[in-house]
Amino acid sequence: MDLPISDAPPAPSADEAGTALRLMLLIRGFEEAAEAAYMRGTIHGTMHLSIGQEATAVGICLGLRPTDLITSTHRGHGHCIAKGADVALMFAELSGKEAGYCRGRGGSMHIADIGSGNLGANGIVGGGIAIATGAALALRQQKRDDLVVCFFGDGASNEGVFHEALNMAALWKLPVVFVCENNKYGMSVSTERSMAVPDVAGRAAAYGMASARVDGNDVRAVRAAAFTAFARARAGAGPSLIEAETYRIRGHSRSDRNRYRTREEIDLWKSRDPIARFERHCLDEGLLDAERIDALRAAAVAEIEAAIGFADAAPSPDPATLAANVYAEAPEAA
Amino acid sequence: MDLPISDAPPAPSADEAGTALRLMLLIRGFEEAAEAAYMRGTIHGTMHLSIGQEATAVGICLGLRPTDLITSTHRGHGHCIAKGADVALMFAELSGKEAGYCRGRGGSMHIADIGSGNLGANGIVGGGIAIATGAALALRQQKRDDLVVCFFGDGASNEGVFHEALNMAALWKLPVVFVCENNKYGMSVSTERSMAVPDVAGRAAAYGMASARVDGNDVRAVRAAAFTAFARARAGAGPSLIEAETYRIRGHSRSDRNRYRTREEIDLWKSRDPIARFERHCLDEGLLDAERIDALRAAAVAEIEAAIGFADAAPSPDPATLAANVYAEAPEAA
Amino acid sequence: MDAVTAPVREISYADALHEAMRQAMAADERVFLLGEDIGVYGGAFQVTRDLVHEFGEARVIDTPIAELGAAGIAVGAALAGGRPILEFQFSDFATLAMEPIVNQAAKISYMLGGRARVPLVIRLPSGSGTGAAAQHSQSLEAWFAHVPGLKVVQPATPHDAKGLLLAALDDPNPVLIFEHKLLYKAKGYVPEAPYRVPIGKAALRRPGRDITIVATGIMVQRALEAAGVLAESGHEAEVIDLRSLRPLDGETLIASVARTTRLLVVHEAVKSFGIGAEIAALIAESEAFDRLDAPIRRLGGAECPIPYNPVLERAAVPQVDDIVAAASALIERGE
Amino acid sequence: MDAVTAPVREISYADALHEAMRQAMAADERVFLLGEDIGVYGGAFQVTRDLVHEFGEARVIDTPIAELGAAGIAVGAALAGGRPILEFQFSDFATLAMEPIVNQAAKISYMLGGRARVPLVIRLPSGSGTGAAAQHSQSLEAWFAHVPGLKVVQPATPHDAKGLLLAALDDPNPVLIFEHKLLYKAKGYVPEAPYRVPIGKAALRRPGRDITIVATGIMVQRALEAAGVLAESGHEAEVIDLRSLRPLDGETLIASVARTTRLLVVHEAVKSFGIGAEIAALIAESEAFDRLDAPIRRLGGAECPIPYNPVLERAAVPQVDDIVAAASALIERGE
Ligand SMILES: Cc1ncc(C[n+]2csc(CCOP(=O)(O)OP(=O)(O)O)c2C)c(N)n1
Ligand SMILES: Cc1ncc(C[n+]2csc(CCOP(=O)(O)OP(=O)(O)O)c2C)c(N)n1
Ligand SMILES: [Mg+2]
Ligand SMILES: [Mg+2]
Repeated sequence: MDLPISDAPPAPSADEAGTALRLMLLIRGFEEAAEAAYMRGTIHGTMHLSIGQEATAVGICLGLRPTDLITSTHRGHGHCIAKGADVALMFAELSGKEAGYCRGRGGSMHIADIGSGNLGANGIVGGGIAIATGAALALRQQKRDDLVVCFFGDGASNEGVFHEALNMAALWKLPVVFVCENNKYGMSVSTERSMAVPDVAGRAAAYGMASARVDGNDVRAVRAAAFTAFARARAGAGPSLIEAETYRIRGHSRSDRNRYRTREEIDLWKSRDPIARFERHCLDEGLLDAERIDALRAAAVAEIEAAIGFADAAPSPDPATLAANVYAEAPEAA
Repeated sequence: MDLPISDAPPAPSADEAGTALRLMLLIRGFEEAAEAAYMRGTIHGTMHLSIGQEATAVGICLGLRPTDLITSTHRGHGHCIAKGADVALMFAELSGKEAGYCRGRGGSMHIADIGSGNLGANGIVGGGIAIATGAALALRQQKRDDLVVCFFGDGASNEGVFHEALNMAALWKLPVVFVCENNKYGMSVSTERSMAVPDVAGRAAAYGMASARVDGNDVRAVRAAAFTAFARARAGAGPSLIEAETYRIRGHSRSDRNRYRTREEIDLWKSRDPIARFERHCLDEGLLDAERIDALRAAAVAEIEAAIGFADAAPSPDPATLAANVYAEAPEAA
Repeated sequence: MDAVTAPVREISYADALHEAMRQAMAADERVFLLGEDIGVYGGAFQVTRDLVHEFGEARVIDTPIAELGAAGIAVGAALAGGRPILEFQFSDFATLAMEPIVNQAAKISYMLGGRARVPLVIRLPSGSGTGAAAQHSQSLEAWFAHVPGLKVVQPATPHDAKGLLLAALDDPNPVLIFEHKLLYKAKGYVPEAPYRVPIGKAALRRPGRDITIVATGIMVQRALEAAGVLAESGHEAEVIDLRSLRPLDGETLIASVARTTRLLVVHEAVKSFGIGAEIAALIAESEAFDRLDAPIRRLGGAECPIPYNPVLERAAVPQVDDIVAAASALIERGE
Repeated sequence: MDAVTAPVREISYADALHEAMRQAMAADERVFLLGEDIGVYGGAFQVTRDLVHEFGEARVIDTPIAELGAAGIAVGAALAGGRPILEFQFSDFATLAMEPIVNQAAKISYMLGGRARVPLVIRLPSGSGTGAAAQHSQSLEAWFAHVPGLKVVQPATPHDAKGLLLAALDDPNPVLIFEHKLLYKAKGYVPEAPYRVPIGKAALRRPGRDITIVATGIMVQRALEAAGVLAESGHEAEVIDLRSLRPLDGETLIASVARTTRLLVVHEAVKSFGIGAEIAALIAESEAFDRLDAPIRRLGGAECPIPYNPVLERAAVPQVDDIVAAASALIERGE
């Protein structure tokens, strides 16, 4: 069943357009700063950057309420920012500091901001799919009209949990929207080599679930699909699957040598940059003028610089607290 | 993609019809005898009977070679007999005797006959789906034109392994035919309550796999679908999914109270008995006459009685061999 | 001890679990059940029977056969404020759901710096003795006891089954309850009013001076029977029901062994790398070590899968006479 | 010992595994590789690099991200005559595939009365130290060592990595190889010609009279460094590399402890219910018990998930100075 995009939302206002651009710029700035910090050595471990995919995270989260929830992935910085996290606390987390969202215990792969409704990134591919479904079940039991957005990748759609969770979500008509960021690769394996069918959206039919395939580099197209899916979810009409076609410009992780794809392909997608594209649209439509856009860029740069400064200055966790929070204390006790 | 049943097989000869009826009668006789033995107390544990589903096991296995392989399920007596096992060694296994197919270690849920190509029943729902796929991969590596049939139930199609294995089987065009025995229930849960879509065959589309839905109580219809699917598999055209609609007349296992279905429903399906139906067809078409059918019935009864006698007389395993075969010995050593 | 001395309302282990769930669901609407065939069917072991009629399908949810997804859904529901009780039809099927239990439920509180919690209860019917063979008879509790972030209990009596299940529901962390299938019909004293049995405390089932027998699950009953037999030959065995594997009540164990100077650990799970190893190691590392008058001894399942044949099946796990023999040998050796 | 005394061709642990697979694939066309990103990418740790170019995509198979299905496929292929080597990208992901490994691969030979076998090799990069946090740093080998029907090895040197992998391929049973990520770059002597290291035999890495230190994986190197430090203060520690967890070489361990009269076990996995518990229990049950001059001591991972912050991460697992301190305490206590 195709997701009817007929009842699409009104075109974004200047304010909304500004918000969208601000968030995309902030994500881009965060990813580039994180990459630089990794090179500098102030961030260790590994990280998965979403440069080139900003429009999907932002286009989806534009229509969410603070009380809506999301589950994110190993490539989750963009989701976290789009849902409303503070980049300073995020940078502190990637720097392993006590002031970070996870007190330096989680890092990039487990970054979460419960306050803004982000239940967390996940180190397990597909790890968030059933969690999102369960959260949606709890929301309905609580008779809230909030919903859950579940981000996952094309590669994750080959995991068994995708099948099990989508079947239950559809069977029970849960308020969850599954958002597949199809960036053509699961690490080094292209969708052609990992899936027996050309697209993920088509798999929704196996669960009688509404689905749509959209240009993930067009923030407006993503926003429109989300609008419809969210309305259905809040109305109790059940889950939807949105597949956003996009591309990961950087390597899979810090250790990727790009042996599995061509320069040409990467350059082609660079030419489809979602930020430049939306800026062009805003200028053409007179939604935002050049000064406003420059101001937004400058603000993003400043916010990221402040975040780096905060993270660098923040103290590391006290080793004596190594085993803190392994167990939560009983609410009574707390 | 629908499995083209156009290139169906020639109608069964009198010989093949005789074989089909003989096997269905043998399965029915085996199940009834096992049930009686359980009541008598000579068989313990639990068992899952396939009474009413004989046409699927037989219709599929009619077209298999001895060198083809099958993976079976917890409801596997019929598959085992249809693939060519000796009912005496099967009864000995259910009786926990050393002479049984598994030396009394496996019982009903793990009955296997490697010699006739049955890789085994499985205590895990869906447990055989990936195993069958892997066996098909090995057969292709060995450049054999044999294939693997994977039996599983409607309930099993909700397990993640169904999704993962069918995707890989289709992606790699493996010689495996997935046969879903849809008997309307996974234990107490109807397909309406466990699946968000009306049929399992439709799920094949999520893997670009050919599929067909057939009347599982009509041995000829099952045989025809299998004929096409087998030809495709042997030709390297890849896997197929056959969904056979049938019904389990008995309870799920020995401890079922049938709280979840009605007497009427059971009676309706009793009226569609696959054996009576095929006998009628054979008589109408003059394939088999009444005497031949009576002779086949008598032979089945005699074979089962001999099997029970053999099993009762067979010795139990020596407790000193409790830990034998936990590890296989190196071929060199063997 | 209460199971011995208190006034009597005797109900079965299955009924005690049923009563605990019924009382918890009546008291807290966040509590709901998730599992296979737990609705009209009542659960493979009838532990949830009729609850769907009392609380409806929205709170007694039959899942499709999809253990991985169901466990992940339980984790997500707990994370978002629900109080799920997930039933695996057989503990063996948890092998399909280790990912959400071990990578997610156990670690979320820690990975998120204490900013989230997963109050999840998981019930796992386990053990052999039913003729269900190798894939329906395992005792895998040691796997979970090895995972920080999880709590693991193994009630041996109807009283503890109810009290530990209610305590698990109060706990803000994931708690796994291993229920031995052969115990479901066992009867014992169970107060009607809700009560909690603290997670992390072992129970002294029988005091004695000659040897400490630490047992879990179904083996507690067998150890008590063995203690009775030993008493006939004048040997006083102290029987401790471990009850909780994680956290482990080291204090009680060490104090007992320091007194009796001998230790025999008995569990049904495969002996090697089983929970008995941790208990033996704990004592061998403790101040009780110097008091030991005999080597420590473990009795556990044979080093093989559970066989179908009933004679072999019985031979695959410790029985009363095995316990008597092992205890006697230790006592005599020490004398 | 060979790693110390033999002539030198030094290659890395990763190269040793690579060479073993390359030689096995050249010698036996039934051998093939299955895993995620093991083809053109060369594997997350580059252990399978270039093998796809030499042997083709039919024998170096990149699977979709589907651990459960891939493991089940490996079991089926082995059952039907193939010789799969399955690589989990991180051992943590085996939590998604416990079902086929534990219920199927481990039990098929037994359940079928010895009439089928599952010659399957599984490679599991494991352990912490890479800043990958709680879901990419676990050491879960104890789970598998608890399962009859499986064999479990943990090579600590490039030499054993190659020899145990080739021995695993000869074995008609499922063999799991736990490879510590921090060892991949470690170099050591590795003969070029194929050879086998017997599964089930521990290795004496350094003889000593004052204490036996039993270590596994990455901890073997740290134990040897600790022994060096201890030697400076005149304490001679004997270091045993366990190498194989199932089967376990009890003989070697018992003989050593009977001689040194002290035992320290060191592993990275969480201490409680870890493999150190089995080793401690084994000794506490053995004839060596009476020879012990001090309580047994275990060093293992802290009782928490592996944290992201590098200082905390380091503090979460035993380091050289922890080993020195623990060993010294035991030796002095015994004196
Ligand atoms: C269960 C599991 N398997 C494998 C991995 C290793 N891994 C991390 S990300 C990744 C690729 C995921 O692909 P996709 O879902 O498309 O997300 P993308 O990285 O493209 O954003 C893999 C294989 C993992 N973290 N978890
Ligand atoms: C992984 C797993 N989950 C649950 C069970 C318990 N169980 C055994 S058979 C069965 C129903 C299976 O339904 P279906 O696949 O339709 O096969 P049928 O019994 O109808 O032949 C269930 C739930 C099991 N054996 N394995
Ligand atoms: Mg991708
Ligand atoms: Mg069914």
